Amino acid sequence: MRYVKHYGTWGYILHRLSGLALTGYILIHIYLVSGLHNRPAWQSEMEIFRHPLLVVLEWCLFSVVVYHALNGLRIFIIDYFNGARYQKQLLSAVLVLSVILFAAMGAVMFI
Amino acid sequence: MIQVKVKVYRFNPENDQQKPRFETYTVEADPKDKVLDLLHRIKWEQDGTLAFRRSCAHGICGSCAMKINGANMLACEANLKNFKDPTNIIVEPLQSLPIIKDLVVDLKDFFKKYEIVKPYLINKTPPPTKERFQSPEDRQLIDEATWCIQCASCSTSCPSNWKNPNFLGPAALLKSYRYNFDSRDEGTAERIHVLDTNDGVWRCHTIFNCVEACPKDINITWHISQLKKKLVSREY
Amino acid sequence: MIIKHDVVIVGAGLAGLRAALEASRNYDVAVVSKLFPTRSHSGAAQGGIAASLGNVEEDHIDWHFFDTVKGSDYLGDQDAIEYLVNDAHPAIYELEHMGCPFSRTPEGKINQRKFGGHTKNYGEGPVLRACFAADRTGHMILHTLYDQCVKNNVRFYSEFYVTDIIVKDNIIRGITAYDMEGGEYVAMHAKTVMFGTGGYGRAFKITSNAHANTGDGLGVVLRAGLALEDLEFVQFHPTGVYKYGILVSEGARGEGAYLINNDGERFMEKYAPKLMELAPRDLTSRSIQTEIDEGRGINGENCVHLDLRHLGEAKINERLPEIRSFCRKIIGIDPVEEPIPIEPTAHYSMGGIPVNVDGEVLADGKSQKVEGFYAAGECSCVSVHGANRLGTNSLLEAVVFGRRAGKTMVKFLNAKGVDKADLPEDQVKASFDRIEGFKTRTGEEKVGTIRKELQQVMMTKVGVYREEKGLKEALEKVRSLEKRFEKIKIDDKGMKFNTDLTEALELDNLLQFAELIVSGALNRQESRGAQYRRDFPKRDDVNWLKHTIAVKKDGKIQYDYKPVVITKFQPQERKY
Amino acid sequence: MSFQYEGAGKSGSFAWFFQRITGVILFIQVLAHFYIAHNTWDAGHDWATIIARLSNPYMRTFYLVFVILGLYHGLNGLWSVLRDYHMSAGKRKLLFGLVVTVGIFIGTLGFITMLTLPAVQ
Repeated sequence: MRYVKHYGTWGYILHRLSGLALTGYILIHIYLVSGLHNRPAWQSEMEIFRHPLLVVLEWCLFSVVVYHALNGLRIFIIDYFNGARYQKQLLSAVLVLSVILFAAMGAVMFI
Repeated sequence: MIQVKVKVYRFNPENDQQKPRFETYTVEADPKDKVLDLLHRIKWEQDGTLAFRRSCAHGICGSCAMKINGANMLACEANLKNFKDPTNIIVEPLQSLPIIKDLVVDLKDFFKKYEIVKPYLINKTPPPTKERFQSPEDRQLIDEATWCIQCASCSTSCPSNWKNPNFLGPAALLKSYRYNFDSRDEGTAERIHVLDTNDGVWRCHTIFNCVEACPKDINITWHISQLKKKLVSREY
Repeated sequence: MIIKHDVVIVGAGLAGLRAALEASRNYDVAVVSKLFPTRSHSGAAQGGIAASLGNVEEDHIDWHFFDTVKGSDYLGDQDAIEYLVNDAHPAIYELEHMGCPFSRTPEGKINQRKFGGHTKNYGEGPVLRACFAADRTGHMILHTLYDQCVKNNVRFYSEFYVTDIIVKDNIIRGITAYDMEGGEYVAMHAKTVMFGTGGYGRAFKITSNAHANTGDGLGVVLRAGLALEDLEFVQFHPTGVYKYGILVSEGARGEGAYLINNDGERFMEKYAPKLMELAPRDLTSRSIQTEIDEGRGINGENCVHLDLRHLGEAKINERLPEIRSFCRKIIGIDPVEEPIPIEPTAHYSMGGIPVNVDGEVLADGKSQKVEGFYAAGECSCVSVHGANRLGTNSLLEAVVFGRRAGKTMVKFLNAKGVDKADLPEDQVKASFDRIEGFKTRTGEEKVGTIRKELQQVMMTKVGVYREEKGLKEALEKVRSLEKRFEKIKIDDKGMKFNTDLTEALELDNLLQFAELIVSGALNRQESRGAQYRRDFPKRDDVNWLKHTIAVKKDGKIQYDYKPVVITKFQPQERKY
Repeated sequence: MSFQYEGAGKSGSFAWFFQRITGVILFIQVLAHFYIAHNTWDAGHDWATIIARLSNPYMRTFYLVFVILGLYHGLNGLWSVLRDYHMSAGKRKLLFGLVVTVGIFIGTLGFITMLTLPAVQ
């Protein structure tokens, strides 16, 4: 009893997952930073974040933020500017822009 | 002529041994046939016990909405040539509604939701002796919403509705739009509080499954977004 | 189980819902239907609903009156037609006040379009008379009426298949039905019963009618020993999609579409030089069939073309969107780019249950009423359509006479109170036993096969053109099918949603009155309106200006006749 | 399942509307935050830079708003996801309490962190 996932369905699923991920991130982020009240604590924490794996994770975080933000804009356009009439084109634009920005950030971070 | 394997969802409530299951029938078909033709051939030539709804066979009555190859559509409009593999067809009942038998689902809740949105013109002003005037532009505003044939394809394709069966669903919301945005109607105040609840418009997350499923090509999500704007502008 | 209501209405189409609405203001009304109300086939009506509102150009009730009489080939009862055309105005304004979304003129009035057989100044040329909502008029009215019934708390019994009416001492007691969803037989005890059960297009192979249109109401009435009127008059709509029979509204021609044969000519100029494509349906269907029979069908096939291309995409999208949509989806042709192949398709039954102008059923077809039993819409025969119905008059008839029947019921209940005559249990039980009996029939015949053969023979022998030899063969065939029907086998023995059983019950009804259609056509030795006999090509006013009344007694058909009511317009030669 | 209409309860229109407003503001803030924090790697994450940045009252306000709106938008989104499931009134209240508590707790932590930062060393 599975239902076909249309283009718009994927837009919704990704938005939801990215939103939940970001909410989780912001909670953890504030909690972690709140413990760093002096330079050594801060600097040692920052050292951890220079680990290549975490750098890649941070890159991924960026992509999640970008997708969620751009698709959020799409939803705003759907709600307020008749975007429902061309939601597929908007979603395509969101995905293309997300990929471009993701690649660009990669370039900034790693090259 | 091609041989089509039709996998049909079967469930007989009167026979306890028979759990819901799939049965596969092989049917001769013309590549231009509709899925409804195949179901008819199964029922009339192979297995009379198969139950499904149908009536007009050209997409205006809304009886034969079912899930075909994983998506809701009208069986009478589901042309074999539009499927990637026309020789393998899977037919299931509409998702998330109780099943009465085989492909027949219980639509009581669906119509109950329809009744709750007060789907009728409310106008307390005594009518003139002739018609109430309505400009073609005002008429145009509700045109798309009046195409709806109540086939339930939209509401049963909506993920919000699967998770929360209390959600009014796209069909009822579309109907609500049809009357709330009618220039002759004065009943918005009576009607709108039903929409402004947790089970009303706010469960719509612009997923667009309903738009994909609608056999009449109505952009239901657009109509719901107009309702949301109306609710917000009413309150702030 | 016994369900009690003041008013039970069978059929949830336009006539049924309109009557329900009328009666529900004062009484407790139940609407019983074998489909959900909005699935009724009234919703498939496309073109419009006639009323001489004169919103766009000059029009008069009298012109409408004349056109309907002439369209009926003078077989229509003129007292009833007068009610029809007069009540058209209030009936349509009421629909509008209920919220029906008609298309509008620039000033905001109800828009009107041309339709076949509707003329100005007694036949001078086409007139804009059909009120419409794009090409979804029936759909819009049906949904509006359903919504109003929801407002008035009408109780709906959807997916109840009605099997019999219970009549005793000429008083209606109720009905019996099979509750498909609940899986049980029920009796409904009521003071008044109304039938709005629709037509029987499914007796024919090519039909614009839904699978549900099996004329169950007629079968039920026939089985109760009541009369049926004018069954031989079956309208063939000129433009049904080739091979599918799906209706392409006359509104298409009203908007200016052409009929083209294989030689590329607009052949209607030969048959109706004044009205061209907007001639009445019987004439247009015959013209198309003649073209096909004489070898001018498209590529020698059984069809001609309906060409909409010159109307342009914008106009098609505005006025005929539904037609464009189903042409693309179902036959894969876009009328903007290609002409639509069409052939005549069985469309409407002018005959039916004989009723008077107040919707009261006449047991013998003439004067004897069945107390508390009413009928309206396609299943009834008032007769406003006579031998041939004009387009858009059917929706009008359903609304006007549904409304009238509703009012009559209210008057009846006001006068007589709601105390019901008792429900004779033996009759109820006999009805249930009959249904159950179908399940136990032993044999190897399939319902589907018999129905297919019936539809085939009706289409080829009792179609647009008829003649004695073919009709006799058809009659024999129908009778042999009735015999074979005794030996059917039903696969599904269950009670829940047994569509195998209901299809058998439907076929039983079809076979019952198919015999009446064929023998009625054989009996009537003239050509009038939709009945065209090759062996009697002339109208015969001396012998046949009368309605056929048929009853079935002990399996034998008995004929009786009733004169046509003529008040204002004397029969003339019918030319367009 | 049988459909039961629960009647007009608390409107959801404010939450819906404010989710869109906060979304748009956050969109701008996220762009700004990325520019400020990540235009160069070291400059963005150095202790001194951080302190210097947050000592600026405008910046501090910016980040306080960012934290509030981010938390609101995220937790309201979470709540809306939870509300998609049909649940009993008791469970609903419990979950709502939980979401609000988490919001207040983390929000307070964020505020304390930012308002009690040491001066630039």
